[in-house]
Amino acid sequence: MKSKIDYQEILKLINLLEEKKLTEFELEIEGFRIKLVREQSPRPSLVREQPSPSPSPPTPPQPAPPLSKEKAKNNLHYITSPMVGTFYRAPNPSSPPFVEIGDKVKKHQTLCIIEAMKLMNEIESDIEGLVEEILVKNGKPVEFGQKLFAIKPLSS
Amino acid sequence: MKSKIDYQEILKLINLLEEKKLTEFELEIEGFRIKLVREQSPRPSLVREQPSPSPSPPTPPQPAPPLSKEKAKNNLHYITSPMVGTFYRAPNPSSPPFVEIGDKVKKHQTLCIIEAMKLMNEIESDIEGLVEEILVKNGKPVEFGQKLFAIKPLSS
Amino acid sequence: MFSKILIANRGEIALRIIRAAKELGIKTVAVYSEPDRESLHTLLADERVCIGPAPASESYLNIPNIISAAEITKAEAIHPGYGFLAENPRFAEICEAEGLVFIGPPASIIKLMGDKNQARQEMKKAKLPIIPGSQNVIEDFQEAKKLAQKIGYPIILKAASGGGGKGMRIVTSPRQLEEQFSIAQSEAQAAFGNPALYLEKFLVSARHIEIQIVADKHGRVLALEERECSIQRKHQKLIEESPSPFLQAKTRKRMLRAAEEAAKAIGYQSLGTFEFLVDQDQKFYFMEANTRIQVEHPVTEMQYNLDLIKEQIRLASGEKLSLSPSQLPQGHSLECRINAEDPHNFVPSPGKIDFLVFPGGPGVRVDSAAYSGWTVPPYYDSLLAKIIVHAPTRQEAITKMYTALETMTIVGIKTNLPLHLKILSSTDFLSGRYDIQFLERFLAQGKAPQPKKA
Amino acid sequence: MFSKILIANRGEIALRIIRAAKELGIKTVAVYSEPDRESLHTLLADERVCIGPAPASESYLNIPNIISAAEITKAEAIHPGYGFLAENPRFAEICEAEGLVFIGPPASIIKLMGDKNQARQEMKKAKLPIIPGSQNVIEDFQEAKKLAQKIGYPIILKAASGGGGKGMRIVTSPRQLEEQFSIAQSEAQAAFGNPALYLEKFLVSARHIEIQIVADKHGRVLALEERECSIQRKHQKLIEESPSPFLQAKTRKRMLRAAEEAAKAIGYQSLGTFEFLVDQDQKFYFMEANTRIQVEHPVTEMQYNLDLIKEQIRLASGEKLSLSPSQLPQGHSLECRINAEDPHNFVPSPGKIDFLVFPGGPGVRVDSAAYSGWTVPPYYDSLLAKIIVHAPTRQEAITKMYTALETMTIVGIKTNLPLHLKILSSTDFLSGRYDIQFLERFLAQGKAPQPKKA
Repeated sequence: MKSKIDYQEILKLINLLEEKKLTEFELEIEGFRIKLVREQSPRPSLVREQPSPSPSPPTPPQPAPPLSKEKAKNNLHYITSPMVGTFYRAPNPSSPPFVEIGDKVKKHQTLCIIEAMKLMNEIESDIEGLVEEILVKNGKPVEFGQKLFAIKPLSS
Repeated sequence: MKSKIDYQEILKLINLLEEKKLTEFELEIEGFRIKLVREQSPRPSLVREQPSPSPSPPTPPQPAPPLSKEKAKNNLHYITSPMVGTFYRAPNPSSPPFVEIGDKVKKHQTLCIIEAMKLMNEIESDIEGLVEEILVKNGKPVEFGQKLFAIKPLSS
Repeated sequence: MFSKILIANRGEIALRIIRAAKELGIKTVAVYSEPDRESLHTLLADERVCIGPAPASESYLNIPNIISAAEITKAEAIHPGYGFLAENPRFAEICEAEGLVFIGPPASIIKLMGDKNQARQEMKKAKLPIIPGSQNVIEDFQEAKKLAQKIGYPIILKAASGGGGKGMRIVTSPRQLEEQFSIAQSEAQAAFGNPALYLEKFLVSARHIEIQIVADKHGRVLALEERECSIQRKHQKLIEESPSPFLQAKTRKRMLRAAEEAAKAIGYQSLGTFEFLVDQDQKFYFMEANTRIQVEHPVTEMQYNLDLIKEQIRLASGEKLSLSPSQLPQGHSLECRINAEDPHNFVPSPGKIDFLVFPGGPGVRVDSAAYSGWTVPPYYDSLLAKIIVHAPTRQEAITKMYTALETMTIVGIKTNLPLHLKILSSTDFLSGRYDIQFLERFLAQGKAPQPKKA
Repeated sequence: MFSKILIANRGEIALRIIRAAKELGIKTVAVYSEPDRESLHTLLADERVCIGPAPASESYLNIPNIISAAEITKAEAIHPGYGFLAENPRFAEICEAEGLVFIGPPASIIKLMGDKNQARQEMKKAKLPIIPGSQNVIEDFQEAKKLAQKIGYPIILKAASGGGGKGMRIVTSPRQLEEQFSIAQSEAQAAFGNPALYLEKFLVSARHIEIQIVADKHGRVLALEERECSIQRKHQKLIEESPSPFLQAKTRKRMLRAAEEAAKAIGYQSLGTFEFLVDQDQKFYFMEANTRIQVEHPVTEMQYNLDLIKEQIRLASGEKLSLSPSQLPQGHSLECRINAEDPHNFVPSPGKIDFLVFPGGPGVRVDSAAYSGWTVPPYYDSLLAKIIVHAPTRQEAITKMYTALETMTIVGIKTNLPLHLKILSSTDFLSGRYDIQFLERFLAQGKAPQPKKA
């Protein structure tokens, strides 16, 4: 490391610090001194790691919604449900779906319908892009904030 | 280790730290100083920080005993109480104390008496050294493990 | 009986309902807002549905999402708890319209009792005494004098447009009335731009005492012995107990009968609470009826050794009243509401609970959805836990509560535990001599815990 | 009454005693070993004294340090809890000699009941039935046959030097006895180098049922209704309930009277428990008497709505029995012992509790010194919490317990919660058909929770 510590080495050090859960690092060599202090991340709640030891474990009606802060992978944009209801991909059983995987969608284009209290609510895309994934099956219930579609944005 | 410590050597150090469950590491050689602190997994209990909100806070009969893992400052050696009882510095009220601050004591020399169940137990020094501090007042109760004397060891 | 119900609430009451339903063999659906994802009611229900973001208006008050949540989970009934939608007649109506059983009284009764003035007039017809006073505004001194003569002194003059204690004058004699009436008018004019006054009997040392009503759909009604709720600040109850240390046996008997008869008269169904003010002469006056489970229901449960929530669910499913009038209350019960708030200025104190130890042992009940490591969200009310104790005598119950709260530890947020300990050890509380103004006076006298000097 | 007592114990029972003392207005001194510095009993007592390092022999069993701790804190009495020094007559004697009140029976009674054989003979004199059998070893077949005839078949032959179930043979007829006697002798010779045998009546489907005795220093003795403790493994009780689903009213009455009379006969003082085996014909036999508070005392407290620990302290201070024979038990109570142990192999599981949520709500009592963030030390017993429920009927009590344990969460260490849930939902338990062998059979049938496959 001599006295010529460079950016790459510091980066490596920082990564190491995090990986090894170190909170502090100090180095001092003949006039050269480095000190790193890592903030302790709040301990994640343990509730989800092991739910109640029930013999009949809780069965949510649909997969638990992803944490809202979850980072969208590969810069995908998610369309989430603005309400609780039942997800329909087509306006009626005999019609074709509004969209399929691979389709290009425009802003404000209808993607699906969510039925709530006997009302059919059209859910529109708020972005232009390609339908990368459809995350709920036709006819399945959805909760507030649940991801419905993954859209790959097109640079406008 | 000179000034040519490199990333590989630090990595080895950190791995060692983890393996040996050390939480802190400090090294200083001829102008070179390195300090590593590893995250402590068990969060210290918070109970002591804020005891029950009782209007009459708990009053221990004597100051809370020091944590046994506390590092002896300045290499002092502590004589702790091997029993619960009452601490006396002299064999009887009319006699002079066994030792005073500054006295040189030998190994096996009696330092005090602890009265327990009407028996007088002579407490001896287990080291040769100078009496640096007397930590309990005459006639006061002591609990198991409580520090009684700080002795500065004499190199034999 | 239902096979699945949805609980349209959060916090301790949602958890309380989940447990009661589980004991009845009923599956439970929790609804939750985004910040309540790790709340105990969310985690411990059989199913859970996110119904919206943090603001209650978009989640716990979001009727379409709650109804949809019941529909997609095939719940048969909705328990509204207290607060939120519990006394919203439109919600009860929508439930009925959507084929869901609303676990509470019919919408018509909620609506009737929701209009506090109308409710009082209706209850007057059902022979419940209400506080005597002018039904309309009084603009003329002679009229005031005549009315005051009729209802007896002391009386209180209230600005018709007033509120929050402003523009109120207590008058103890006709001569005083002559002086005060015009002053009160001018004051009302100055403060609210309207000189109109109401005149009402002033209750000296009034107590807030309430009667629990339990009624089935088959016309059977039962009134359970009182809860004394006079320890309150700005209408927020803090400590409740049963029996009241103040109420005489004959007053109790009359109140129970009156409440029972009034409930019958309007065809009450489900649980409800009739709130009264009782003056120093043991005269009682109807204030209002709450058409839901109360926060302080455990006090009654401890006295009668029964489960009101289970009973409420059974009644909603059409079952007959399982309680018998021969069941008698025993001993003495107290409830302390532990709030996440600064005990000095009552400012809410949300945040992460770093450390939590609840009390336990015989006669101690804990109703709470809090846990060590949980973050109290800032969006909802500050009730953190209800500690309820039961003992053979009032003295023993108070000592038990004091010990329980003394050994209860919450670190990370501020709570009103110190205030409770002060009240529980005050002479007035210990002797049972307190009225609805007690706590305000107590706080004003600086008896509230003082912030520690640095 | 005492003004300060020392609690010579740890864990939930120490905390239970601290709370009871606080409610009586008595100051408390905790003693603790070094690893118990952050245990709740240490933190919540008024004073605390460290009495030694981790091993119980050097701390909680260290009589000189405990006595000295009482002396330096000026405590007037010592409550020993259960286990540790609770049934050590020498400790009781030393307390007496040092002018400290031992909260328990006199040393002489502890000594008498401590020798289990002597106790049985003494209790036989006091007209308690004991299991019929040979008082001494039997070496001759004819003698065995005569005795077996007298006490009736089935009988059991036990190797005099045996133990742990080895060398035991159940015999149901005289002809079988002729065959088995010499085989049993040879077996005993081979296994233990001694052919001597004991002969005893064999109890079919025996139940472990115990009677709580409460006695003052003025000759008054009261027996409280039974605790059924047959759910046990290797003599470790796991679930207790009251009343027993098996005991007939007339048997109960006879047991209560017999225990009360026997306790009077030996001049019993303080609390004590008479343990019996009851066979399928409702015949009961005295096994032993425990001269201390039992782990499962809450079951009786819930039934009678009383506080046995407070009563025990009052009795030790010389007060008269406060309970009346007219006080009757109500409803049904259950206790589940939650241990920090692997539910598959019963290996203790000490360590840090990362997350803990106790059950709550009506009819649920938690006796525990555990908290979220606490490290269960490996040096002492594995009892983590006692969950006790009370409900009007046995069925409701079981459902309540199931719900309570289902919604209880412990993360970080293994517990026997899954085993409890299995037992509580088993047909035999639900129908009340179980004996002292039930749990072993249940576990052998693979009904115990299986480890999850990876």
